[in-house]
Amino acid sequence: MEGLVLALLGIILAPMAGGLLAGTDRRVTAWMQSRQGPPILQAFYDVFKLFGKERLMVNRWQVLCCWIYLIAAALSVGLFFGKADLLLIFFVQAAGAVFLVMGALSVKSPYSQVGAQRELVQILTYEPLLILVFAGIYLVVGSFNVGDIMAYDAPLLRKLPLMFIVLSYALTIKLRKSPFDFSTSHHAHQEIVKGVLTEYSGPALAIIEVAHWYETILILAVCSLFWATNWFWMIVLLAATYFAELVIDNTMARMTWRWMLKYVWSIGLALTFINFIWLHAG
Amino acid sequence: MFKKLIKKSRAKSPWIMHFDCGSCNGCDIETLACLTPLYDVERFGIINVGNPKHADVLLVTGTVNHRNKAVLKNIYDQMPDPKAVIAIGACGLSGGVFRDCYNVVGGVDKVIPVDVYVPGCPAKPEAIIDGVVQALAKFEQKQAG
Amino acid sequence: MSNLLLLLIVLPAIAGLVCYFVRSSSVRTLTVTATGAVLTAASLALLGQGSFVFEASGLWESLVTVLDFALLFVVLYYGFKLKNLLIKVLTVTQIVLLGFFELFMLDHGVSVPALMGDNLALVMVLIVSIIGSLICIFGIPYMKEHEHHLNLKKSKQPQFFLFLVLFLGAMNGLVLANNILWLYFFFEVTTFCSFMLIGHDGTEVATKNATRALWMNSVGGVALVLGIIFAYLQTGTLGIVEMLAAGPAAGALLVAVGLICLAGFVKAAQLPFQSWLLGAMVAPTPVSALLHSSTMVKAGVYMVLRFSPMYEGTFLSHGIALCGAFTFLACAALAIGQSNGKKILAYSTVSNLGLIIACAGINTPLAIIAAVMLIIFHAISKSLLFLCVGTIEQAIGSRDIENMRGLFKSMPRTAVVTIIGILSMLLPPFGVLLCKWMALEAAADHLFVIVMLALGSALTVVYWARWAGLLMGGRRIESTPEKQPLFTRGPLMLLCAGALVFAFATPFLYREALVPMFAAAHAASHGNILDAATGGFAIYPFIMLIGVGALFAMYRALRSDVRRTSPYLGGAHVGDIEDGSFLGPMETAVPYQASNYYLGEVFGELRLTPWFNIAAGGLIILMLGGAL
Amino acid sequence: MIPNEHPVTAESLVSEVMRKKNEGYRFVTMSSVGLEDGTTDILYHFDKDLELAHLRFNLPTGEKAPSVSGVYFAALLAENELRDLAGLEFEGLVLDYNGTLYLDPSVETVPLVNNVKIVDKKA
Amino acid sequence: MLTFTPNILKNLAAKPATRKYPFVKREQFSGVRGELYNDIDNCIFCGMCSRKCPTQCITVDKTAGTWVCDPFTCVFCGICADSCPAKCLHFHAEHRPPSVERETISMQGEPPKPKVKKKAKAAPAKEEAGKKAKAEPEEAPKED
Amino acid sequence: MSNRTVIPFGPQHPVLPEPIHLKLVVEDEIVKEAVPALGYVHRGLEMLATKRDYHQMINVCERVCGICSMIHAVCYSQSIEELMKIEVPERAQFLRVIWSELHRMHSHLLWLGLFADAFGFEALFMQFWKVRERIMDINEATAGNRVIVSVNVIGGVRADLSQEQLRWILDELEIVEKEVKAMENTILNDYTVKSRTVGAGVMTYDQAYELGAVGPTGRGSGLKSDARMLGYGAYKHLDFEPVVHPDGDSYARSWVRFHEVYRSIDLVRQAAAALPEGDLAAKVKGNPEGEVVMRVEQPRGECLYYVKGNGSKFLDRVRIRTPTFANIPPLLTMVPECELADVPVIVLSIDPCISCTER
Ligand code: SF4
Ligand code: SF4
Ligand code: SF4
Ligand code: SF4
Ligand code: SF4
Ligand code: SF4
Ligand code: SF4
Ligand code: SF4
Repeated sequence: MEGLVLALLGIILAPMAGGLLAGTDRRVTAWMQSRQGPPILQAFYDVFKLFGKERLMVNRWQVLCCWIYLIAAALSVGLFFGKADLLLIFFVQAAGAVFLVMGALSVKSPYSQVGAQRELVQILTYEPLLILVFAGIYLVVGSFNVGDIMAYDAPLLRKLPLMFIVLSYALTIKLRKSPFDFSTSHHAHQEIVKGVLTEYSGPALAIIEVAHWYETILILAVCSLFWATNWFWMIVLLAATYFAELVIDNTMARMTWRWMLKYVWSIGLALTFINFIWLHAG
Repeated sequence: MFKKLIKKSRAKSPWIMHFDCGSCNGCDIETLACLTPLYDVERFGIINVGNPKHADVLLVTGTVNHRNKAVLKNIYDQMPDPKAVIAIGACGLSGGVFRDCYNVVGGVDKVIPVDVYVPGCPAKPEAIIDGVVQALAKFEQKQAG
Repeated sequence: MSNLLLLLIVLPAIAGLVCYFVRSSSVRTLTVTATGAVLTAASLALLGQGSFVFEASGLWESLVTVLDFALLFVVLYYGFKLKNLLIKVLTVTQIVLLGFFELFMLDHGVSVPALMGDNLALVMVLIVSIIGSLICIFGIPYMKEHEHHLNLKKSKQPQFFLFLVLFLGAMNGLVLANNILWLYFFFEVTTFCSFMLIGHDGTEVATKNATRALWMNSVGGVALVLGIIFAYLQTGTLGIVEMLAAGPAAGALLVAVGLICLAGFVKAAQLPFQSWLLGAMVAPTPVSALLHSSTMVKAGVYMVLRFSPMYEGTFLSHGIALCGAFTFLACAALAIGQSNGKKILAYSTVSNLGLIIACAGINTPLAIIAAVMLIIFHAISKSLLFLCVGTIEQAIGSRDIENMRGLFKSMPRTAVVTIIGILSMLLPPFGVLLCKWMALEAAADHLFVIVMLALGSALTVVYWARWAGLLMGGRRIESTPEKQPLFTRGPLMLLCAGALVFAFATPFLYREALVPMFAAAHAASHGNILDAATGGFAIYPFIMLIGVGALFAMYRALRSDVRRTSPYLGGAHVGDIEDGSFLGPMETAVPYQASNYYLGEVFGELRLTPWFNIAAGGLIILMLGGAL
Repeated sequence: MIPNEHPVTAESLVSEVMRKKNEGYRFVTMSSVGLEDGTTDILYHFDKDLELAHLRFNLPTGEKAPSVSGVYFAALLAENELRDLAGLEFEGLVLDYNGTLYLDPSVETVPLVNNVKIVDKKA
Repeated sequence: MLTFTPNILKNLAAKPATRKYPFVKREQFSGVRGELYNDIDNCIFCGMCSRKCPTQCITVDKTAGTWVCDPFTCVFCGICADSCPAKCLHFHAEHRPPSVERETISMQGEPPKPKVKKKAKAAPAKEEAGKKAKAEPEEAPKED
Repeated sequence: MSNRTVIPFGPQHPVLPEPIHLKLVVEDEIVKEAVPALGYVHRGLEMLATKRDYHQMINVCERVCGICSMIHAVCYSQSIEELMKIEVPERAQFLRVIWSELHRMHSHLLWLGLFADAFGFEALFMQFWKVRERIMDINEATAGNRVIVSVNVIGGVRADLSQEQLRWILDELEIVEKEVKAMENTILNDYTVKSRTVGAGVMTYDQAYELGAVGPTGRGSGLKSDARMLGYGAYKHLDFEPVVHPDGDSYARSWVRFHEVYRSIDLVRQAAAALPEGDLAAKVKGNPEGEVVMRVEQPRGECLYYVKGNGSKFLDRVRIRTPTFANIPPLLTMVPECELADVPVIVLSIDPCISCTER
């Protein structure tokens, strides 16, 4: 029962936190660029405005797909807060990601098609890393269950420092930040326009945006597991991580997905092996 | 409640898209300059989007020539309602110095309805900001009426 | 009891002969349909009776031995006919070994039960009988159309259905066998049936691929005979149950088990033996569906699973897990490079079988349950997908997925069924994904295995998602509803419904049927670990919300206040909003064209296969060598 | 008359241009100017070490000029442009836009020539 | 990698460079060609501006005493002001504000003397129609 | 089934500041074919020479392009001045250089920003454009308009620079130089930036020469050609050496433009120091007659005007060959076999200006 309540709470609070975070992100990014930036609540204005727009679609599959994306994202957050199994949460999240891709593929638009293919490559890149991070957590804690992991008595960061870096690759990809913002980016000036999001507009776009907030919160929640023993340090860790993301976003060019696949897989796997062997030895 | 929120948000989140309809670049770079640190229109929640399907406000610069008038129309049609069009610069308003050229249609409003005209050659970033503000006021009117 | 067994094993053979000798198509249709119904009923009845052990009379024993040699000589005949040295050598080896074994080693006095049915076997029987029958029924209209395309003078359907139906009987026999020699016999029958079916069309490629299938499976046969001989020498019994009772094996017995597993690998087309199954694509679609879902390859994984208690906790077990995981990863990678729909399915099959075998190798109760569930779910989804591709191919004349773009527009029903089929292979709440979940949980302790599974499952997502995605799109054209014969639509719909129903029945299946069954049989003390790890599916109703959510999403999608527009094409779009064509250089309209990424430079089949085969070969040698 | 210019004829044009190339000249561009008598002068501008050289070719009305885009690839844009703006046609253009480089079908007269209708562009 | 970090950290620490337009308007440089206007009182309706204007957006009617300019065509080049013999054309430093409909600047002045004074029609002047001004006859334009 | 995707790149596309259309055929995102469609900016302004007198034409020529409008006006004025044998006062010539170099600076800074945007480095884009605003302020304060300054007239200039203005300009340039310097390490040495620019769109020296590449596009391939070496206007009095880089890729081109910013600052300083006293413009009488070919160096490279006058105040022909026009054939040879993601980088690396290409 308690799980259910927490889950519901997560589902309700996550988009609020996600929206605020998005607003803060934009504000801080602006400061980094010597600009004043938008109001903190900007992300909410955007979404509400989008909800008020005309429904303009190429086909109905898109509507289906964006809703499932949202539902899956919300559910995965709910499952996390309900302290379910990490892998399961991940699979539910992945279901949403797959539907986002399928929605983009359903349209006869080259931009959306290219975006979808790139999104697939991104999924291909971060999915194994996430699974490995979870496996690393399992090796330390002996369980995939979020509740058990939170109950573990030492910060995981101490045992899995390299896995945290691996996770941060996944985080950067998921947040659609430079150097990994291929399939769609927060900025308009990209060769594939908006990639997977090109053909969405109005309310459907708002739905996707909210789903994106959920995903952001989910993956930050996974980050928080790395210092779950103490609220203060957990927040410090999250803030530092997010700030690092912003710095990375603002100091790097967008790379290509071929580079990403090569670079992230090789570094990610190398870090994983080192960390796992260290765990075995330690 | 929801309606009110949407209405408020509309004025606070006008996403713009810029289309160059055959301008000399003068107005384009001034439009782009609006996004940069000194003018930073993101203060008003303005985002420059690259795709008509995401845009609320279309900024058109340039004379509109015979080849791109169809494109302009296409783009306009792909914008979801409610939407506004701002014509920028002498060229976008009337064809400006080029209005006697054979390939110039002369003025955005010959092809799509224009909500706000921003004169200048090129229009200064401040003028463009003023234009967007007026377009937002027009949004409100449209809703009321 | 014995009547049921007779129905399940012998009836198909008789029905096959009826099809062969009575050349009337209506009799054939009736026979096949009736056999399917009877098999289904019989398998359910057998399930109702629960586990059993069945002693066959000596007559049967001798009959099997005689038939066994007869079959080997038939194979040898084909070896000569095809002038294939490998087949000749391998078959002669089998004849000599088996003859030597029967004459000089085997103690004919001690008899073991010929057949037995435990939970694993019963599950297999159900799959074979029900899904296999559906495929056979689907085959009736399909073959009519197929021969129509080929313009044959004399129908070859009688022969086709002989082997198709016979196959089912052989599979039932294989999974129910307790006497390992019986198992060997049925193993050979499936080899032979598949050989005949693959070569059915008689084209040059068909013959070539059939030959390849035959010699490769003969390698399996040799391994199996050797395994049997070693096992017998070590345990002194031919009964599988009796062997298992001896518990975890060591030394030479382990090698014997390793050889039997190797035979299973070949049957299950594991790397480096995948090529026979890929070659089998030339056969008519029902054959592919049968080979991939409910028969043949499942025989392979069945054998590996069957003997899993014997290598529990040994090095062999690790080796098997590694081999399986490697096949899972490698075939997922190979599937990425493919645009041929059937080939994607084939690689996916091999890949999933690899996962099952990896589970067997991980060999914890959780993993074993995952493996069994995978066999079930994979059989349903894969047969569905093969039938879908067959239907699509007959309609559009291509099996290339690029040609299926926007299929929803012209074949809405089939497209939706295909999409469901694909999703059932990769998303929650469908079963295959849950099995993958369990497999990953079980594999978390094995560094290399989990890495390979993690990479492999990501690759899997890629090739499935893009296929499902491109089927969508297009507006539904109401005026041309899709027409299909009943026997085409029936199996499609039933399998699709099966995939959906089973998704919802998963927790029940897990908790009520499989956990007690296997956890108890395997090691009762592990039962609680199971529940802890998967939460005993307590969370399951929650994921079910995805299903509910999908319904809601569908409702939203069908709400009609949507303004349609053309796709974004830089403002250059021209023509109908559905077209996706744009005005290009020189005032010409450029039609829409898009394609998936197949990344030939990384995932090219020709490029990767040799390396993968070498690696897989190395792993197998490691696995067997480690057993020594 | 501009400094350093030489007249060429339809026959010698391509070989003269070729000679310029062999002498190490870079192709700069082509210009056209309509003359009183209705013919058109086409000027070919070349550059070598910041020295300009020009060839002048007088094209009679209604005739086709030989294309030099085979010699200098860069000439293709200039020739296509003259096709659009002055209605001149070139023989052997490597990539011929046939009057659609700049102009939409809705422009009906040749821009730099008075009152000359553009005929079927797509043919 | 990350070579840009010092720059963004410096920006983060410093005040944003953003000018707070339209809430704070900074002082314009002198000599900026913003909005064009005519001291109609001083205009002698010589038509020089309309002849020199590269966009030909000015119409001067000497007999009616009207000076009409299309601000939507004007490119703010300042040629008219340079060539105006009466030096009555000027630019405000502030840019011309955007408008929601088409506009013209039409100004009614006192037509030059030689003509008999006509009753000036009330032109729909957006800009304040100039008060009647006396124009010196000597400054009447010379024709070529 | 071929596994190709056809992408309509433009006419409206966020990466393209100006409308052109490229039909891109890609395979696994490798560009196999790129065919351009032009005409989306074509106005036909050369034809205005017959409708506007030769004085007014200067304002038309300025608007060939709003980025280096000053230099177009200089080139046009020089053509007419040469036809009419007008002696332009020295001071005017120096002032023309100062404004020209200011334009070059703002053009390059603008380009550097857009280039950064092309490889998705938004913060760098912002930073370049922030610096650029100082140049815009100088333009506005000295010439009365930010972008199209309209200071040229036939025979000289219309505006003057006072002593304080000059001092202020030099002070501002001091700051600009410092701020640009702070970005040098990023645009030229950063790993992510270099991995996007190095090796993208390679054009060898020979190709560049053969295809007639001009400006930084050519100089990035080692072509030492810069029309300022002709010494037109006041350049003959100034110490000038073109910036050249031999590599021929996008990186080399950005290297050249980046260093040209320094070079322009230097030129302004020289010109300000040597600025002679005197008139702003010579008197102009009569109408132009005859033919002339005039070249100047614009930010994007050599620009050529061919002008033919007939003795009336209207001209027979004004033909403008702009630098981008010359750089498009090189571009067409650079794009095939590149990655889709590199298309914006390569296209921008020639600093395309379509409005001038099509006029
Ligand atoms: S959209 Fe483009 S210009 Fe605007 S902020 Fe993003 S990258 Fe910069
Ligand atoms: S109005 Fe002026 S600056 Fe703007 S595009 Fe037209 S000519 Fe250029
Ligand atoms: S006086 Fe000046 S403003 Fe009046 S018409 Fe003459 S030039 Fe124009
Ligand atoms: S605005 Fe008036 S004066 Fe100017 S061109 Fe048009 S009609 Fe003529
Ligand atoms: S500023 Fe220029 S365009 Fe405007 S009216 Fe004066 S001369 Fe004409
Ligand atoms: S011309 Fe001179 S006196 Fe007359 S209004 Fe203009 S500034 Fe005043
Ligand atoms: S003198 Fe004649 S040509 Fe000269 S400005 Fe006066 S009216 Fe015009
Ligand atoms: S090249 Fe472009 S930027 Fe330079 S003058 Fe020509 S149009 Fe302007």
